[in-house]
Amino acid sequence: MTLALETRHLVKRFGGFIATNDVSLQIRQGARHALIGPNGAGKTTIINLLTGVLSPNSGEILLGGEDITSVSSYRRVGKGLSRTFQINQLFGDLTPLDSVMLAISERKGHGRFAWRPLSADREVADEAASLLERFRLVDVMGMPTTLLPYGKQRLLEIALAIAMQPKVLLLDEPAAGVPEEERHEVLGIVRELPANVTVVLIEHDMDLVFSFADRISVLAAGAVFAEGTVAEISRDPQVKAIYLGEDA
Amino acid sequence: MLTILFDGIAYGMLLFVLACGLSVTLGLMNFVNLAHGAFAMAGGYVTVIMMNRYGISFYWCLPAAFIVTALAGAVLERLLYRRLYSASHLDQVLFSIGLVFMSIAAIDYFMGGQQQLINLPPELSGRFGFMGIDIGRYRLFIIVICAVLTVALQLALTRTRFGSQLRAAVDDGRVARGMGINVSVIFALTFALGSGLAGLGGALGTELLGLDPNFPLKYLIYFMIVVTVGGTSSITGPFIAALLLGIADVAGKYYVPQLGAFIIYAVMILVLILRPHGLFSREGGR
Amino acid sequence: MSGERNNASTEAMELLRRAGRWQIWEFALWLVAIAAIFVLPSQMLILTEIAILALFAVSLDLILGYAGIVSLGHTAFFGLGAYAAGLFAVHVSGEPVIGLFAAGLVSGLFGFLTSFLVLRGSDLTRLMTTFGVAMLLAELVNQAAWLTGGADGLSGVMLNPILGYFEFDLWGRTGYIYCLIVLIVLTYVARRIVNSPFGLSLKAIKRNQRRASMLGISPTRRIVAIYTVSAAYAGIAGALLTQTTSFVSPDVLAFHRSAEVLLVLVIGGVGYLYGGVFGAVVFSILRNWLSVITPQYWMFWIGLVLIIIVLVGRERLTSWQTLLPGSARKREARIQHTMAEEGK
Amino acid sequence: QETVKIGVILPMTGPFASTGRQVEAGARAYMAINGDTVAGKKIELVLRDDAGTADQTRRIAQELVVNDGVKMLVGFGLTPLAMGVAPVLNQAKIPAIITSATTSAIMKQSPYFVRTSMAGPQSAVPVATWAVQNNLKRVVTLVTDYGPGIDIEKGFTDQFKKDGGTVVEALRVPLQNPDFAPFLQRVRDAKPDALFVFVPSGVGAIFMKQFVDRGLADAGIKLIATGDVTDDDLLNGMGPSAKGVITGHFYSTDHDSPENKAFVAEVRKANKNMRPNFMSVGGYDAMHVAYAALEKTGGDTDGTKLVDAMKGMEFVSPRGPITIDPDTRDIVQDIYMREVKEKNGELYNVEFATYPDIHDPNTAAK
Amino acid sequence: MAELLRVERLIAGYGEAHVLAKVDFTLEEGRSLALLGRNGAGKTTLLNTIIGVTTHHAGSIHLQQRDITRLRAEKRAPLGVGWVPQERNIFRSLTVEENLTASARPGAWNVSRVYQMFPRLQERRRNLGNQLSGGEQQMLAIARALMLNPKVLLLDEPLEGLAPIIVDELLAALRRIVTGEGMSAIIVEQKARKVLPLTDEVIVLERGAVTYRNTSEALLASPEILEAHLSV
Ligand SMILES: Nc1ncnc2c1ncn2[C@@H]1O[C@H](COP(=O)(O)OP(=O)(O)OP(=O)(O)O)[C@@H](O)[C@H]1O
Ligand SMILES: Nc1ncnc2c1ncn2[C@@H]1O[C@H](COP(=O)(O)OP(=O)(O)OP(=O)(O)O)[C@@H](O)[C@H]1O
Ligand SMILES: CC(C)C[C@H](N)C(=O)O
Ligand SMILES: [Mg+2]
Ligand SMILES: [Mg+2]
Repeated sequence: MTLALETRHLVKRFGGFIATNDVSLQIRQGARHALIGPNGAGKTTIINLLTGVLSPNSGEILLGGEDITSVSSYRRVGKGLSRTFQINQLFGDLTPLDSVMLAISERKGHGRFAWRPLSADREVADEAASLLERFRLVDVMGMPTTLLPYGKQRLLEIALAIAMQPKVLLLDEPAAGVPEEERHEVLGIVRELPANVTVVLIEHDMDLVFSFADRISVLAAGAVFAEGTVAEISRDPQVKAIYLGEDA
Repeated sequence: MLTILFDGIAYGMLLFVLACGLSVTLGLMNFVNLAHGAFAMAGGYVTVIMMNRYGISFYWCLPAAFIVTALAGAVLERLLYRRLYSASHLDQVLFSIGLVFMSIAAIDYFMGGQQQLINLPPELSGRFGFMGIDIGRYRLFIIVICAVLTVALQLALTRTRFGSQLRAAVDDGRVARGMGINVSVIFALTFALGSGLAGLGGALGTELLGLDPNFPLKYLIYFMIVVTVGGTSSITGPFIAALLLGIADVAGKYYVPQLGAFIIYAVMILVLILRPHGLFSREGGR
Repeated sequence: MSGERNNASTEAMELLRRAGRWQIWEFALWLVAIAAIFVLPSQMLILTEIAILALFAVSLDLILGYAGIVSLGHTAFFGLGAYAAGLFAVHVSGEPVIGLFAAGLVSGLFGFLTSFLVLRGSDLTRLMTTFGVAMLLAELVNQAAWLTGGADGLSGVMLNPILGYFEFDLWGRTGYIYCLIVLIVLTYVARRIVNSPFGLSLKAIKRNQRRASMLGISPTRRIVAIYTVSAAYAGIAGALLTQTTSFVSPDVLAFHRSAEVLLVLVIGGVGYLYGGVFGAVVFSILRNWLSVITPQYWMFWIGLVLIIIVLVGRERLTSWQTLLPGSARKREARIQHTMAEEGK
Repeated sequence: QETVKIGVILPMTGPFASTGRQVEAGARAYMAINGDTVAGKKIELVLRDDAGTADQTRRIAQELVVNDGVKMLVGFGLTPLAMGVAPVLNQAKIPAIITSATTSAIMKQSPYFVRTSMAGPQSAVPVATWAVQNNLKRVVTLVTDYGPGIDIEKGFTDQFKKDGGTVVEALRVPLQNPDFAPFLQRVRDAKPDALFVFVPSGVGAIFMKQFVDRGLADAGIKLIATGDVTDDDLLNGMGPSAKGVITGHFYSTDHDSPENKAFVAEVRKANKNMRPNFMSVGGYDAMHVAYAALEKTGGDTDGTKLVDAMKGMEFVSPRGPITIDPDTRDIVQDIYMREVKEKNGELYNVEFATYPDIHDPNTAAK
Repeated sequence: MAELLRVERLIAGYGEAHVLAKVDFTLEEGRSLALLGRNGAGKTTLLNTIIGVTTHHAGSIHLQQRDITRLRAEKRAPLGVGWVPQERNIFRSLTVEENLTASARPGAWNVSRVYQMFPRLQERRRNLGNQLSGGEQQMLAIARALMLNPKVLLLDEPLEGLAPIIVDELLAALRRIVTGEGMSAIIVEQKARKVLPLTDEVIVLERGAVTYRNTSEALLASPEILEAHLSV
């Protein structure tokens, strides 16, 4: 089993508060791994550590076996790590088309081209168009992003991460704000990614988690609380007590 | 040696007294009010007119300068400034520079272009020795006023509900309104306070800096340096920054006069390299 | 289905092409500028000044309008270029075009070296660090009197005819043509840059740096790159000033120039390159006109105009563009209109 | 009747606006007193503001010459502004009369420059001589760190050393400097007999206050200065602390002569009772030089002829007798030592000694 | 039962753009309303218009018979409107506690009561607003609205980002508040099935207009209608 992503004894403190407490995760290549846990358990913090938005106080992060703990965040992207943000991080008044064009041309390393017009890149444009189509954004692709309804912005957020064709994709509550009917569709697109792409999903919608994930880690108070298959976790009384409640 | 320290502190406090109004409008309200100096100048001219034309005591001029400029600030806020809270910083720059230009020309027209000078009451001029330090009376006066102002403002803005409503209004005015916070009244009051402080600063600064129509542009940069180095999320930040800059500048000019002009800028750049958001920035604040 | 895909990508191509397409008013602008050579022979000097200021503002727009970096010290590069061109003419060669390149190189290098100062921090921080750099440079020039002539300025700048053929004349005709050509060429280059993938990445960095790095963009490198280019542009503008006035004094580094170029750019509007050009035209003509009418109080009227511009809304003043066919703004307007229609 | 236009380029706005205002007042006073016609020509002033920016000065000069057809230029508030125009003058061959800028170097830039203000060090030289004569042998100098300041420092120091004095320390203050505390403290620590000062006029008033406030006078340090520090325009506002300050300069509002009385009265009348200062008289005399030159050429406005006419000109100005040196085209004038005294409830620089026919020491030496 | 909120022929939007097209509905005291509709249907816009932060074009809004259509936003909250914005909009430079108290009004809900409801907030009460996790921000936004002690709560997707166990608790608490304390609520939610059991009535928006209105029970009982109105 090859590990796509691994953390070893990861610790992150904010002042006196320990947000990530000695977390060691192992996520194998091609996994559909879910990260769940109560609010404030430290899920987003882990994603931020993985992508280099935050740097850990101690511990290591390995991507495909390579230590990337002190690699800057944009380089991690180059190594195949991509993510969405829990709270949309989009480009204000740029259009969805521009945003997607940007992601694709950066992936292809065209971002350094300062002389070639954007419109000369037929290939990139084709790919952008088909991606926008998959996310039902074609009709709004020329509008400033800020004017889109929240749900559409959410879709664009995910589309950008996928445009990077990552080896490891980290999704932080991708479905929040996406209408119920489209949620499965969105995760459908994610599921259709090639089998060797690793996906880590944070989500509070248990229907989605259970239908999507093959393995689940439960986080509580910064530490790994439980780990197992969907069946194991969904039956675990302790997980029910702190997180799932009676419904599940 | 200690005299230099004292002078440095006094100079720092002079900078602070001029800048603290700006740390209210720019720092707390997040409005790039480059016309701050115009309000300070107004305070200065109020003092000059009261003292030189009507012979009123300097001590009455200080509250008068505060009140007159605060009122002027309130009026301008109602008429003009409030339309620009949601505008971009660049528009605010354009607008407030426009005001500066107008104020310069208007003062030139009404008061003439020459330096205006005032003569302080005798108990504030001169100096006395204290434990071997040579203390200028007026400088001490400024230091005391600054200390009092800083404590009062800091408490008012962090410990009161008004303070948190103000910060809420600045963070997100639309939602603050939705929460029933009367954003426009809060802004008007705060703006008046900032303008009043500017006026007070102008009144206090006239003696040491002189006063001419070009005042708002001449000292603009000093206000900005203090606020930037201090950070925009508190009053104590600019206070400490002003102290630091004042001492560094005076000591630098005293010990290495050849480098006189470089010091204040070099200190500023250094601080900003080390702490890009100023000396005191609440993490996560603006 | 494949037909639809084709539709989407054709539409996308169309949108992309439109964004970079030359507009009629762009041609018109340059035609007017060229026609001025023949129509307004007595106004060459002010036009020269406008062209230089416009280039300076375009250079600021590259960092402010595209990468979102505000600067209150952009004149550091302008002034450095001015001095570089002056010293080059005094000590190396009086050939203007080579001097121009030299000045651009020197300023660009200095921009590269100081770019790390603008990488972090808020707008205010950047405003003040750039300002500080300019002030330090100004002081340095003042102190290094043996090289720069100190506060008296650098005199004795003699220039050869441009490329050996065109001599600078008292009427300023050669000077204007020279500056205009440089302006047109450099604006064209800037236009290419901002419409490229690189330019797009700058726009993204300006709007959301954190997200941009999550798309694998190194904000640092991109900012350093554009800052360097912008500095070189400013340096060339400064060199033009030296070459057309054959004199440099420390006020090329003075604060008011940084402030003025910022004003000019903001008046014209940031982020579309021509803002600097329009701003320069409007501001210079206005100031010149007012200061002839009332030499002592023109500032009052300029101030009033600035306030009115802000209050009325620059958008409304520049909305004439929507009247022209095929412009980007018109498209936006149309989209908003359609949205409104759908809402009903 | 033919009109001769004279372009007046001054900083009317910005930090040096008061220079512009004074020079303009002086020039207009001359025309008010002497009428606007000379040699059958009507004189018209075209006033333009350069805001103290060199490239503006140059552009305006060029435009005035090319578009407005002015025959002479007058003004130039600051050294670099004058420097910037030199190439225009050389190309257009028209005279420019400098009313304010003071450095020595300007005059060499163009044979069309003529100066009616002063060469900076002129007033410093007699101050040095006077100081030694009055037993002020150890002196600290303090000047503003820019061209004119450095010229004056040099002029003073050269003469002072020659006369046997010692300069204990030479301080230079940045142009933008709100607080003199550290410099004054240094002066205090050096314990000289006297402090020699040059700062531009507006700053001078603030300097004076801080000097007194720091108790330097009480510590036995005498203040000697060029007249910029006790600028007539501002002197009254400085209050009693200015009393007793000794300065050397070429003009005082208080100068006792009929020419001056008429001049002062005219300026006061036309400008809300403003006192003319040394800049004003520069403007006044510039107009005199222009009128006299036209008179001499019989109305011929050829630039070279005009300049030639100006060379060697001698006349009595409100400040006293002056000459335009035919070689350097610079002014040669008397420098007065003055003391600030109260007269009729107002403060004046009262002249008490005259040093006649002072040349610019920096150029005269060569 | 007394009428609390009445919206009549409301047209509103952003700037010149119209988003709402003649929306009508009434809400009675102590009742709750589910507001459903697809992406971009105008749900958020409707809530924002009631709170007063959009551009009003035509129509009217009455709160307890009082016309508040032209009232400025800051005057509406004191009359009893509490708002949980879709994007939470926590005041970032205020601490959790300051967020709660800055706009609070006296009433049944106070700091200790909301802390009881969301113990997590008490633990983080000295944290700045923008240093909270997504779910914590959501809790804070709800708590902040409760601290206004409003007559009607406008909740824009309040369940988003909350842990399942918290969602259950919150829904239970909302039911208690609405039935027990007479506070009314309008809830926007993507997952209709979650909120319908809690609410009394439901309206569905489509392109800014009301296309369906019924009791929640009725809608729950007829899944095919739900399907028709909400699926893509
Ligand atoms: N910059 C910071 N300073 C202090 N505390 C912080 C900071 N950032 C996050 N925290 C705290 O760390 C904890 C973990 O936050 P994180 O965002 O990782 O939670 P989460 O598991 O993603 O929760 P949710 O499901 O609500 O999104 C929270 O309690 C939060 O308040
Ligand atoms: N600030 C704005 N300016 C202009 N139009 C806007 C703005 N915000 C939203 N819109 C438009 O208003 C319409 C309705 O948006 P609204 O946010 O009310 O929908 P919603 O029903 O809340 O959607 P969601 O389920 O995605 O939250 C959309 O077409 C959107 O594009
Ligand atoms: C008016 C004065 C300040 C002018 C100054 N002496 C100069 O020559 O630059
Ligand atoms: Mg989270
Ligand atoms: Mg919504």
